[in-house]
Amino acid sequence: MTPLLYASSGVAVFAIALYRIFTAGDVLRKIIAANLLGGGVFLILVAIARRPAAGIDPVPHALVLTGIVVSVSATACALALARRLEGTTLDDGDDGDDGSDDTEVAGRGP
Amino acid sequence: MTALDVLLAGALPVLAWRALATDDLHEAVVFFIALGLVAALAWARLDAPDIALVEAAVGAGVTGSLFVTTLRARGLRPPASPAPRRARIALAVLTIASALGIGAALAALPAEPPGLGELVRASLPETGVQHTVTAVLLNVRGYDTLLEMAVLVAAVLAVLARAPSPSARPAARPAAPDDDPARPLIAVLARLLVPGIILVAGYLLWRGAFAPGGAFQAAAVLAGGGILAILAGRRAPDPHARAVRRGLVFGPGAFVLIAAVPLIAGRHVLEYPEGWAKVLIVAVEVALTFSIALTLVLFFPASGEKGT
Amino acid sequence: MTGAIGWAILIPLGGALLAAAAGERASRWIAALAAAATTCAAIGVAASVARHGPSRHPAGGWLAPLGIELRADGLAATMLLTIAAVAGLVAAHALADRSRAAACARSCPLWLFTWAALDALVVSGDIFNLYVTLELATLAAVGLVADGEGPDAPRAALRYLLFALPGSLLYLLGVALIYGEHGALDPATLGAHVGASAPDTAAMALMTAGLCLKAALFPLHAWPVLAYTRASPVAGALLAGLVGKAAFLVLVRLWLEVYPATFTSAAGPVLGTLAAGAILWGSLHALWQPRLRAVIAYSSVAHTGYLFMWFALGTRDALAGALFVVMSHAAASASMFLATGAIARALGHDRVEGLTGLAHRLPIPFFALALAGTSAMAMPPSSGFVGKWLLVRAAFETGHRLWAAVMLIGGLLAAAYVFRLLRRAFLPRPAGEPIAITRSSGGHAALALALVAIALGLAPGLALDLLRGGSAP
Amino acid sequence: MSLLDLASAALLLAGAAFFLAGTVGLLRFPDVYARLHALTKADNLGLGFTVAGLALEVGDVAVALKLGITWALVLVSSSISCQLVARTAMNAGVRPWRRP
Amino acid sequence: MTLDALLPLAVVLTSLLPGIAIFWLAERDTRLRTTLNLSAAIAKLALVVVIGRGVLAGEIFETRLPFVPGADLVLRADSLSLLFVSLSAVLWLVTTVYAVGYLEGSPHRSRFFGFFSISVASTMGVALAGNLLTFFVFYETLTLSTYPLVVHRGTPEAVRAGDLYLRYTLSGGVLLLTGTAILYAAAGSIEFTAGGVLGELAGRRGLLIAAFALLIAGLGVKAALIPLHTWLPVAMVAPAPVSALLHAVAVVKAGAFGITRVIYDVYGIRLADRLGVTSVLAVVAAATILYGSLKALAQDDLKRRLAYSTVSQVSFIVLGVTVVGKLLTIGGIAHLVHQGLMKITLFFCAGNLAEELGIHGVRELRGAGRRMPLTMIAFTLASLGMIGIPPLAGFVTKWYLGAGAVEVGSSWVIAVLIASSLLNAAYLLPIVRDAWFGEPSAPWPARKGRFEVGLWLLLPTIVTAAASVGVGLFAATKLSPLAMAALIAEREIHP
Repeated sequence: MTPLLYASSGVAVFAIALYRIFTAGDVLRKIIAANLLGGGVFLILVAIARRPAAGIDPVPHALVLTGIVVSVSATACALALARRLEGTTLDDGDDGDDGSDDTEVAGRGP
Repeated sequence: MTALDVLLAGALPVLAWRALATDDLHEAVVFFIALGLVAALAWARLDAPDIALVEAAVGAGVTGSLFVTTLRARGLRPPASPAPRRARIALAVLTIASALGIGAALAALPAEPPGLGELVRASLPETGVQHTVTAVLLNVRGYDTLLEMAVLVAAVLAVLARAPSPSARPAARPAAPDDDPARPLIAVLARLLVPGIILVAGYLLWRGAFAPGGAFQAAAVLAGGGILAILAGRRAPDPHARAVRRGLVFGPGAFVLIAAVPLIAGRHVLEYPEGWAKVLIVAVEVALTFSIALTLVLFFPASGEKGT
Repeated sequence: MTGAIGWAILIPLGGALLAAAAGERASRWIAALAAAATTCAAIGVAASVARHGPSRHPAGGWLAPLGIELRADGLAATMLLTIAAVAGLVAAHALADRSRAAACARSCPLWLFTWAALDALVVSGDIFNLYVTLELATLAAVGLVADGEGPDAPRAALRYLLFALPGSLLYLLGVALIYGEHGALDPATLGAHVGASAPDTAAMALMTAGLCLKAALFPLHAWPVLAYTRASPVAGALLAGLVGKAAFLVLVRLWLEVYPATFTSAAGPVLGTLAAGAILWGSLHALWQPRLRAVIAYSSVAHTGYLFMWFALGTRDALAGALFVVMSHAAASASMFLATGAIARALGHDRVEGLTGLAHRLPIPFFALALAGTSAMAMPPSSGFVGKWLLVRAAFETGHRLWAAVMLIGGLLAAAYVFRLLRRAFLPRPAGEPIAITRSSGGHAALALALVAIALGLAPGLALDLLRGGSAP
Repeated sequence: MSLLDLASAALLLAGAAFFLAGTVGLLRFPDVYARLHALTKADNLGLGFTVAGLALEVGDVAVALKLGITWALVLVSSSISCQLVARTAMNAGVRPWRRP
Repeated sequence: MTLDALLPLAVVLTSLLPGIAIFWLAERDTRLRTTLNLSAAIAKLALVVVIGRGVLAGEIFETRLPFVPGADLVLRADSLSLLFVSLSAVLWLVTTVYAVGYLEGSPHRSRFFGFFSISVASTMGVALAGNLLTFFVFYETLTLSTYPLVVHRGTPEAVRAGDLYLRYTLSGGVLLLTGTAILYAAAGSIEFTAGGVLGELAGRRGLLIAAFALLIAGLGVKAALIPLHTWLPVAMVAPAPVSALLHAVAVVKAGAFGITRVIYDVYGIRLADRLGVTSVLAVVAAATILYGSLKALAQDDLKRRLAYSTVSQVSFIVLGVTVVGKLLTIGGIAHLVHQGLMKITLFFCAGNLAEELGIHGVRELRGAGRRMPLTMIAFTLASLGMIGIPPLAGFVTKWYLGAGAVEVGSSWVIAVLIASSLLNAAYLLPIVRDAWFGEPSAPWPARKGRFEVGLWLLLPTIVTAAASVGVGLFAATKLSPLAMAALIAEREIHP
């Protein structure tokens, strides 16, 4: 019964994070939400791993370990970018701002 | 199904909601770290010691410190305008519905699924290590770990993508003025803890072969020690120095090499030659520990870097 | 050459690591060698598939249910060749560009990682491994975008990352549920067991939703556009051309091998509707964009619509058509991004008005833009036409007249927004516009990519046989 | 209920009591300094008792030693972090509470 | 792939490859470009003669390239395609000579001749296409390659004309693609076979009629059926050789040729007639004939008048092909060649007048006969031919169309023929009269060279005028287009 308990708590964390990652205004909170999304999924994965009577299934554990490392690298990358970000949000003036405004382009690249 | 489980399982969503719903960023980060620690306890309760170790060291530790540093670097910006109300309600309904759907799906999962556990345990002797998780991580699904190492290096390159070149960077030593009374205390803490950390890291690495532990856990602990050392004023590793880049690439490079050797001999990718599995896995683990620790430390911005 | 499939992944990985650790000049040489070697490996795999048909390569020697299996079949072989062609030529462009030599130590490893991730994704036979390859491709792509010079590069990269992450994690949740239900991760076992039970349906819905979000299918389509318009041309070419298609290729694998008919028959029409929305929305928006890169970005949104239309049709020929659209749009959009880069570097901006009378000042980039545009609007002799023809014909065969109409209207709109760019070539050049003609206008790679798009259209037989030769199991 | 069990139960109870005191202090004390005081003093002591109680219970000297090391580490880190928090509060200008 | 199988492909490549090569030539080496152009044209003519002898002897040359699952790229030289190929090959040679003279010293000539050759290659592809998909592929490449020629001058109105041209031809292309896709989805690969290939689909009338409507709408754009014709007069802003070869011959005929293929080799005249679609098309064609002639009357710009005349003349072919009757078919198909020759002569004359005397309006022509006698003789001969004065080309085809109409008993066709002949006279004879008997308002500028206009321009005009007369006079001989048309009708009507 315990695995189902943790699995449902994982689902709850996942749902909260999914809701907040799209509605949160501030960049930092979006990154926290992204992290918690991963946390939720890993909770479910490990809860699933614990069920077989014969013993713990190590494969989900390995998957979660890989997942955590991937999620840490994604978070670190996001935070590094956030540190270089001027505005507070990703979406300041974002609606029309998909390349159609007139600011000088980053066209200098190769 | 003890009271502790109920408490922990209940605490996680509450902490998640508090972390994401407050408008004060400091509070959000603190709740995030708290959630990381509670999650580590949850992993322990779910008999996943490897993950508990990594979660505590990396999930709460390194990521937590990264959040605090980023918060300090960017300072408190005016709270941004959240998404329009109508969209938020629609999204809320959608997420709740999907959460219930997933919950129902989880409930319908069979209690006794044919997991891969028996298969792993059956073929454990061939993997050259006793501990099942390490066997899966570095031998059976070693290919996943190989790509995951690439993810780590790619991430650190992305983090350093626009790091100012050495000449432009302010002095690597932390900007805290020398007369800051906190300095000697952190230095004391560093002097006390860092040797212990290195010892624990080595111990974790060594026991990875037959008990929970291994490259990631050791590297995470080592990285914690590294960050503590940086806070205590030691020079942060300069990402543009050739030696640091070599150290960064040494672990994954060794792993790719070991993966490529069987190809030359006409076998499949990452197929350890007979009997060599244990030696190669230990070699890979040692190399990876060093590189992952260095990567995690490089994620941590040198305190001088004020969000350049 | 049984090991070719392993080399196709290990060489770019190893090359990226070496390039990251090497100095300025050395990293350029390492990157060039790695690119060449990976292309040979891809050709090796294609050759072995063409001669002996599909083959399986268990990674680490562990067989299917336990270990991860790499499979070289028709789909994988053609996609490996496409990735090699596009990534190779984009790499040649990046390496040939003297002025950004210093950047190679940073950007070369990243585009090599992207290449390795895409190769691994296309041959992977394990649904969790697909998640790791998707993440590697995303993070390397974010690194490339963040590497751009513009003031907006970090914001574009962060926005791209924060929309890609939920997509992969939705997919991962689906993987977790399926593993919980069947205790296996390889498509062969799953294909046999996955049915219509609650966990299976929830898992498949989640995986499909996650992949649709990552592929930026309509209505979640706007997020990569900022990254495409702010990235450097090399990053834009790789993102729009290849990384944007990764999620689609994963969904095709799942659709063919794992999803049961009950789910595909239900999800097909839904994806068809979203695809139709993408085609119309993308094409219409591309019509009035003031900046060249934005036009190409929205054209990519529309092309994603053509790809996902296959799920509503389902026939084998339609799949060949969709994969042809993948190949032609990869080459065409990469070529257009590189050409825009060359033009923007000469003019200082990439506004559409700048194209006026440009044909004779910058012939090569403009000619590349014209040829790639022909493929983008799916006019004959281009490969875009072959793809669209197969899709439209399949739509009529399966009675989806509405989808056929949408695709045809999309084609007309595409012709409109491409000719909106090309027609300016014939207008006289306004006197005041200064043009900095640099020695190498950098359009050669763009022209080569455009010629690939056209050549595929003239002789599609080869690619189609390879696709069928080792048809997916 | 051998003598050993009785002793460890007593120690655990004492530990719990100190933890309770620390928590009540955290909730009731008016300013940050008092709360820091309550936490570091009471909780560390509580932890000491708990560790001792568990060490008796566990029966394996190696594990008991590990528990001891954990307690030592917590002592070092909590005291230094308490000092850092107090210094930051002082720099931030938080005035200690005065009886009105 | 025996040698014979490569011939049709060779015909297409002889103008495609030089075209691509010319793109890369620098502006100044005109000599190399001209020799490349002319040698390609001559080589193509030789190939066509070789194929012609084979086809007349009943041989079939076919190149089959693997293209798409369920459909190959097929280039087949049968009697109908031979007619159009030979017309285009001859006129391409003549027009290249004319273009070299006409564009002397103007900018972007490499680009011009590159696209010029590619559009002729596409026309060859359209003519030789063996199935509906190949036809569509070359039909669209024709659009792509002719657009740069329409906007060649780069003036704002040229680009505006180009926009209109694109809007029509691209939408037409989409309609044609839809029709093709519907038929391919319903009946598998649609190979052009005499007598039609949609026999087994006869039951599904709705689908067949819809597909027919789409195909004809797509082809009608290029065949300038009303209301899809408005792009043609506007496209006259292009340089003279473009208007002459492309808009009078290649592009417009591609549309009419396509309609012929669809009616005879896809549906089969009997099935089309049973569906009742041919009668609708015949009415549209007749309306276009009258409308074109009337509008031509109202134009005072010479090239626009000739453009509207083309609109009406092309519909003669469509009329001849849609009304069931052997003589009508022969008249219609022969008209494809005759009208081509006459129209190209008229456009050459218009080009000469514009180039030499700067005459654009019809009223400025008074007394031009004395200044440029040879050109005006050619113009007069071609005009009389168009009107249908015996023994010239126009009369032959109109005679066959009339006789066919009588044979079939549809009197309104005869009425249309007579009315259009009168209208032709109404808008062509005044020009001829003014040219010969009118007094020039101001003295003509003196001659620049030995001849009234550059030799490069004069020679082609004379050749095509002579050809248009010759085709009429020697219609009865075995090698004339009329004989070829009779052979085609023989094979198409009674397979």
